[in-house]
Amino acid sequence: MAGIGKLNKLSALEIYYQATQLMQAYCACIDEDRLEEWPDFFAVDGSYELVTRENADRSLPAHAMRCETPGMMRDRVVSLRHANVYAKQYFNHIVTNVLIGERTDSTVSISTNYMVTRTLAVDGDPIVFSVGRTRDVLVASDQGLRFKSRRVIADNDRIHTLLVLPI
Amino acid sequence: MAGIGKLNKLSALEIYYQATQLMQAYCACIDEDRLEEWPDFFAVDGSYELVTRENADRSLPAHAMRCETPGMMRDRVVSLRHANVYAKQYFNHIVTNVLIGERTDSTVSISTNYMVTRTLAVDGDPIVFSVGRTRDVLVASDQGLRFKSRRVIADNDRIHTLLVLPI
Amino acid sequence: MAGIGKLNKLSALEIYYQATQLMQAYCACIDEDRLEEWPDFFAVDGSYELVTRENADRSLPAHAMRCETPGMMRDRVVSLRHANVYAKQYFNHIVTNVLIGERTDSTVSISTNYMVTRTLAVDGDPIVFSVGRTRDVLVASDQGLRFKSRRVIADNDRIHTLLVLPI
Amino acid sequence: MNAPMKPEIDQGQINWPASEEMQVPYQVFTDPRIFDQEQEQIFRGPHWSFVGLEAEIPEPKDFKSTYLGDTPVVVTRDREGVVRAWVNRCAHRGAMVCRDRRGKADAFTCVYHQWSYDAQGNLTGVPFRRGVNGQGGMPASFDMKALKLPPLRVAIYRGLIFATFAAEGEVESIEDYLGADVCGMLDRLFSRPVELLGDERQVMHGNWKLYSENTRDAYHGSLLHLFHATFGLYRSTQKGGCKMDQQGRHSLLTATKGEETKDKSATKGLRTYQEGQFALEDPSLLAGTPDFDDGISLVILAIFPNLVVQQIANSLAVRHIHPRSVKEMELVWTYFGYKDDSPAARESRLKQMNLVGPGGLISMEDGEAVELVQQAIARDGDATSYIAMGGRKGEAQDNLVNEAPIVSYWDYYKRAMHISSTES
Amino acid sequence: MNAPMKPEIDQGQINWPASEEMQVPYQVFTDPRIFDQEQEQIFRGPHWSFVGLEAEIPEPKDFKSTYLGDTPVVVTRDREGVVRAWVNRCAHRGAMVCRDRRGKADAFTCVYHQWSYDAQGNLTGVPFRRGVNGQGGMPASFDMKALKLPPLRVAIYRGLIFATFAAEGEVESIEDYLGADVCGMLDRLFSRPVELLGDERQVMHGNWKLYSENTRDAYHGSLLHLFHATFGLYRSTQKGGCKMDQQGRHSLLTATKGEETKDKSATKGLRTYQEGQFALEDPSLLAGTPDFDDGISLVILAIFPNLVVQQIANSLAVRHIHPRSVKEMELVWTYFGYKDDSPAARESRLKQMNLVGPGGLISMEDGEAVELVQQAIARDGDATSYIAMGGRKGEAQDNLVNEAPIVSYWDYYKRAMHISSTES
Amino acid sequence: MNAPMKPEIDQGQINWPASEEMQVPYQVFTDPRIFDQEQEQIFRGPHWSFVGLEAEIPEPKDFKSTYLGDTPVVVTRDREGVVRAWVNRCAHRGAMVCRDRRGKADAFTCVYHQWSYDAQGNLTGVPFRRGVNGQGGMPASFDMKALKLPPLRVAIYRGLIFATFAAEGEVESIEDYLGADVCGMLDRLFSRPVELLGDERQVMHGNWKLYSENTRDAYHGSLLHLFHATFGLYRSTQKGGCKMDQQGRHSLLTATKGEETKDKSATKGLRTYQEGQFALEDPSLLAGTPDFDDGISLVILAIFPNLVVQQIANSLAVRHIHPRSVKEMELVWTYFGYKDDSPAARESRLKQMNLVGPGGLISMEDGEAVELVQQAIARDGDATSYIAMGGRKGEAQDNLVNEAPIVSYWDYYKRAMHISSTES
Ligand code: FES
Ligand code: FES
Ligand code: FES
Ligand SMILES: [Fe+3]
Ligand SMILES: [Fe+3]
Ligand SMILES: [Fe+3]
Repeated sequence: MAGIGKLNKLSALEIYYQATQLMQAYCACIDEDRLEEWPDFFAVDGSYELVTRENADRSLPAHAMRCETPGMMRDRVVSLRHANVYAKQYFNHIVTNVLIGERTDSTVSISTNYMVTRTLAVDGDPIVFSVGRTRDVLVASDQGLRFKSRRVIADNDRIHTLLVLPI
Repeated sequence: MAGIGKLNKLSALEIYYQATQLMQAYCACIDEDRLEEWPDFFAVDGSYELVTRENADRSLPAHAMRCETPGMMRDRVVSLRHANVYAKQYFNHIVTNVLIGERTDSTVSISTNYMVTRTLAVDGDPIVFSVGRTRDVLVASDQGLRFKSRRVIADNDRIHTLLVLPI
Repeated sequence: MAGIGKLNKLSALEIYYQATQLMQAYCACIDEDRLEEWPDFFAVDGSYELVTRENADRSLPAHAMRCETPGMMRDRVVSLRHANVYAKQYFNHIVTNVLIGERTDSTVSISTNYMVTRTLAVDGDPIVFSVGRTRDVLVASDQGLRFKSRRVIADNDRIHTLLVLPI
Repeated sequence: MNAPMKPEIDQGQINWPASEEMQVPYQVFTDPRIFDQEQEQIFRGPHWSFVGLEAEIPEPKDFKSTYLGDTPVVVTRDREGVVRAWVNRCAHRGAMVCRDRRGKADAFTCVYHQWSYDAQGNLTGVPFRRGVNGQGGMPASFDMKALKLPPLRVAIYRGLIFATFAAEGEVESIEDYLGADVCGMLDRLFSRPVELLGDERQVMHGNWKLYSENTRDAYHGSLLHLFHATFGLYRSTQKGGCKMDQQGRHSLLTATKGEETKDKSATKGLRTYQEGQFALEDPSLLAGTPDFDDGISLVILAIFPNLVVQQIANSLAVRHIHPRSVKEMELVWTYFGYKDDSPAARESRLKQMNLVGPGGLISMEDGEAVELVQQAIARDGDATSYIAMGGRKGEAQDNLVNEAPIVSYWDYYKRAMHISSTES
Repeated sequence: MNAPMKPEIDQGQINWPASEEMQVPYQVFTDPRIFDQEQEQIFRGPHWSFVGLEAEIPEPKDFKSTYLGDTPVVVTRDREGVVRAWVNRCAHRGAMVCRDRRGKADAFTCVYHQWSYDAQGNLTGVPFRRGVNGQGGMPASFDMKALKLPPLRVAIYRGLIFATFAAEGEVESIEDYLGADVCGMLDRLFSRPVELLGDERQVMHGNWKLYSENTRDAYHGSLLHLFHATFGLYRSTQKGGCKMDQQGRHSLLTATKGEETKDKSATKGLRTYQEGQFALEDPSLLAGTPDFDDGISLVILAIFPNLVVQQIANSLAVRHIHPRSVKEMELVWTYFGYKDDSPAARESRLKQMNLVGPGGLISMEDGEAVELVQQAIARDGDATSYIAMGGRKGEAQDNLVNEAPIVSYWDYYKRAMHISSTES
Repeated sequence: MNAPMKPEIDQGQINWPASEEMQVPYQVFTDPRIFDQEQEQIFRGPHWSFVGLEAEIPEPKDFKSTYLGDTPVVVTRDREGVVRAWVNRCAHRGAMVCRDRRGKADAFTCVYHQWSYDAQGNLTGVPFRRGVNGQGGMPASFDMKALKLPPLRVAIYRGLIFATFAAEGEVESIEDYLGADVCGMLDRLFSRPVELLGDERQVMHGNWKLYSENTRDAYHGSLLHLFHATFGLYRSTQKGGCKMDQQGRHSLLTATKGEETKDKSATKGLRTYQEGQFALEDPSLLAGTPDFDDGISLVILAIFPNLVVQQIANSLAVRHIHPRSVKEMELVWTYFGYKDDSPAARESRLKQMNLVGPGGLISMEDGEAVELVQQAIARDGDATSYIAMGGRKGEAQDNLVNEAPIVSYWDYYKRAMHISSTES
């Protein structure tokens, strides 16, 4: 997706399409285990956070994952690749209900619903691992839309076994 | 979404986008527990019905929920808020496969597939609560598209524990 | 959907819309048990294959279902209707993350994520039957877009009980 | 009985206090061995279990598959129109023979080896019984008549179909089993030909007897279910009462629109009895013409072991209890109207489906209540409930603030299960 | 053996009729204690269980993880190329050591504390065994040799790998265990080097022995599976037969394209034997050149306790039974061809994968059949099946309308489990 | 105790070797009857179980619901500010009374029949206790005081709330229960008022005692968790040690930044001790100012039976173990800081949440390790682990390469469960 200039020059429809494609490329990168590309979906000052509704509803800051910079994201990927021990597993992201929110010259807010299944590569049936909503702010860049901030709010406050991959 | 005038003036693409946004705002209102807004997604003469495939396939009229007017919807919301006893829970709507059907000057028929997970706020893992298809008729209004009628047909004929929220 | 001529005449957005509608009509035909129409979503030289990630990752050719021609698809439907014994069941396709890939004059590659639930008509709760990604090549035809090839790659290598319907 | 599958509970293992009040040890809701015994002594014992309505299989060759306790059974109407029932398990190698929930057939063929049976469950065909070319086939000892789908005895009262594993003489006639009061109410509710409106299915993650308690419990009605109170529709200190059969196993709760109590002291401070803060925006929900002129607006008729018949305003239904395990049950609601309903009457029944069932504005709480108990008692099989409202002895009551039918239910349960109280 | 974990079933608890026909009490499919005993007396007893094909671990250092019964085991090929097998449970604190389904390694390091083992399961490394700076570490009594991954004995026949918990002498050689007929068929099927085509995995919600019956059951073939009949492709009154080993535990079913019976009386009225109403639109599905010139087009070879080898037209596979609980099993299909297959031959095998496996047009019904039985018998452990087609005694038959291999299977099962019939 | 619900394990049924090393029979992780006994003899026995932090219910009328063992309990702060605890099961018919995870209330009303209780669990209201118009109501024998929510005794140490089923005198005071070393560490960690940062919940599909071992296991730290090593951040041959209380049931592991061992022989070949191959791109993750000036950078304090208190760099949390079944537990992480944290300090704690918890870069492996054991031992209740690192006897150690706290844990467990070793 080439540079797209001022967002407010684009029709709602065009933004919807580009936001959808961004979201879908983002999910594909995780589901196809191309984690090294994950940080590239964020702006240079982009941030990522995964929290539970239990904490969010109480305005408590505890999180399951928080990367304040793409660097922290890359550090996590290195750790997952070289340090951490976990069963080989696949995420499958079902992301839908992309709802276009506020727009500025350079950003657009969107929300989505998601469901992520986790399937263990050995002896695994797919489990509904996490469900909830995301609140993202997208920004235009020369590569097209990128995440300025992504916040995932899970309905389920429980994590089974461990949390390996981002959502 | 502002008034959109005659639907047949809109491109299929434009209708698809607006129908999708309506559907997604509708789901967000339920999933974010803004139930009081739920009836507002319907036209003044709008109606809602939730049935199972078991009954629908036999052309039997029994339903799990049927609101023939927005007033009945508001009554249900008041009851849920003030009368009924149920465990705190979250729905998460995954709605996709929005398929554009027949169009008239003022209405468009759409169908979708849905999956709703229910997560209990206390000690809850997400369960696949209901899956199936919807058949909706949308109508243009000054606020944009609204449901003239919404019919949810669940594949699963079983409801676990109880049915609190609309789909 | 009428004939759409050269694909490269269409905007990305238009292709996205048409690809989405094709996918959604395809799913509806299976979920509504109109199997006889299933082969018609393929080009005359279209093919279908369902494999597991376990085999695909090893580049092994074993598959769960492979129809090299629409004729083989029709033979399978006849067999399901007249020969095979299985519990009455419903699939529900959640297909999303439609990502537009390479385009040529006459074809477009797309990938999607899917989740299929299976609900037995008797005593059945919905189960997450299969999740994964699809890699499809679509081709323009007089009836609009059709599948030139469809490859479904399931994350889960296990099939519960038996596999009746295509994905 | 097969020892390892269904171990006997010996008396010493159930600790049931012989107290003035009824104190039920929670073990009866959590112990799988007790569940197994209930299948033998209750569902396969000297009782009539509900298996469906004649209206579900109105014509010859109609059938439905269902459960008696947790045993899969099929109810059929044979060519002569006689209702039959049998266990849904092939006599050959045990496959489920009938695989549809309902349909039309006068022969049932097992898919595995195509043994076929008639509507009575008699074996009528065995492929290759005589082999091929004189090879294979059944031995001389093979006797078609000796093999069949295990038959159940059937009894019908007012269009309700009951079945039993018990032999003639082991259980009384259906009329005697139900008793005069129950029969009287069924006569009232089923005096006109019924028409099916459809089914709802609700899974409750709790023991089936918690629901038996719930449907014999006049006490909870106005306290758990706040819909009417919230909308200022009525006070359930209204007239009403409950009756039991002589054995105390069935329960008939009725309420009548009418005079309210003046006994404000009894309701002081109860949320239920505040003025309704809200009014229905669409009152058509409750606008129905009474079906009966006796003023009875509520009937909850619980028939042991697995049936509840309801009349809630204009909403009519039978609820079939399917105990799936010691901690899970499925409740099948079959709604009906009368064939001669006016369009308006039919419309009222459908509107009022919003009041009952798993999503019913009046009744959705019952599933919640059952599960709240199951969750809280998990670890405490030796603790007990305390059931005394309305006094210990389970006698008919002219009020709706008692637990008498529950007390008599448990007294009967102990007899049926051969459980005696432990001296304390 | 650990009493509480695996209670002995005492004779009085299984009621197995000593009838003329074979009548199997359904309890053997539903009682968890019987499942536990099977693990001890069958899967850990004097039997050889299939654990994989040599072709899955062709080179030194290749390994695969799998199950023997429900015990996780690993099969490795050591540096010298010798196949080894051991239980996948660390000698330290019990963690699963090998966490991949397959791979290449000649050392296996447990992730928990990095104890490492060689391909034979010998303990080769223990971090901090001698502590740090003279502190901590293992006591003097520590003996590396005494701790290992519990080894299994391995035997290979024609590239099929079998393993056993039984000591030398407790079980016969693999050749004697299989017997001449089974060995003969394996010689036939594995005469050429095999190439893996991939796996399919199928979960059946039924007891593993229901599948053992199914694969020894010539009787059901033409009655349950209607693909051929529907497309008018053949009648399974074709020539065929079944053989068992001397112990009666294995079963070899074969069918030959050829003459059909003229015995119309035997097939009268059976749907299977109507004229095929349909024709394949794409017959390439079945267009394959026979792999063998002996005319045998169907082989179902069931090897006790956990293997089925199949030749269905050109489709070749081994099916590995993994019993997961008393009411669930996983079946792993491993498809193969021959290394020297022509492109056309390979293509036929892949096309014909549409006929078999969990989605196979011919065979998908078997999973359904297994579950139909499990569902129907749940409450009836003391009821029994009736197995007599082809006569009581389990002798080889020259036809496909008998249950002889099933009868001999159960006779052997009773011996292996030390169950005797109860006099009736 | 209710025999059938919680069968006694008789000695003969547990085979615990009386060996020089600690060999734990895997049965203790897989036998449901042992789980039931643990509920009686450990969680309802003479022990103090953690139920929450005072900071979770800082004000009068605050409450939280949680579990003690697998019994649902509620912890409240009454109007006078006194902390109370009771079993969450209504005295009437057993419904769960408190249905929220936390909130503010000084009266608790059961939804089923609106019986109401005060914050101490005393029964304060029973609707229709005296009936209506003189009908119904409770019998004369009814005694409000006799019925209550079963109360627990509560003890508080440094803001940590403990509760017990044991009566006064059956269990020592909380100070004596914890012992001097544990109290000392709690004094250190809870010297400043705490502020909640939030919770994380992790389900581990393994027995709760596997996690008890894990948190008493200094040995695995540097071998299973490779984050630091990978990024070259430290070697865990750093100084450290472990202490136990006199009974050996609690464990206090600490590590200090500082001198490394020169004992290269001890770490030769261990992946952990290779040079770190990577560097953090964003080192702010670990840039925090120490909270304490004693140089202790790691504290894992495991308090029997259900609490772990952690200090990992600047990350502070209590971990509450909720055993859900013999093979599943839930771990609730409650993170906290100090009320007087500087913004920078608070930011460090939040950043470092990335290191711990179910997705923690340092610690995510623990959940995996617990499950790897549960999976591998399923069939082998009579096999045992081998725990000897650092010698058999469970004495305090000045190093981090020993299993001494695990040995003493099991010694205490056997005493608490009245299990004696079998002579071998
Ligand atoms: S099991 Fe029914 S015919 Fe064989
Ligand atoms: S459990 Fe394997 S090394 Fe400790
Ligand atoms: S169960 Fe609590 S008030 Fe009746
Ligand atoms: Fe009720
Ligand atoms: Fe078969
Ligand atoms: Fe750890």
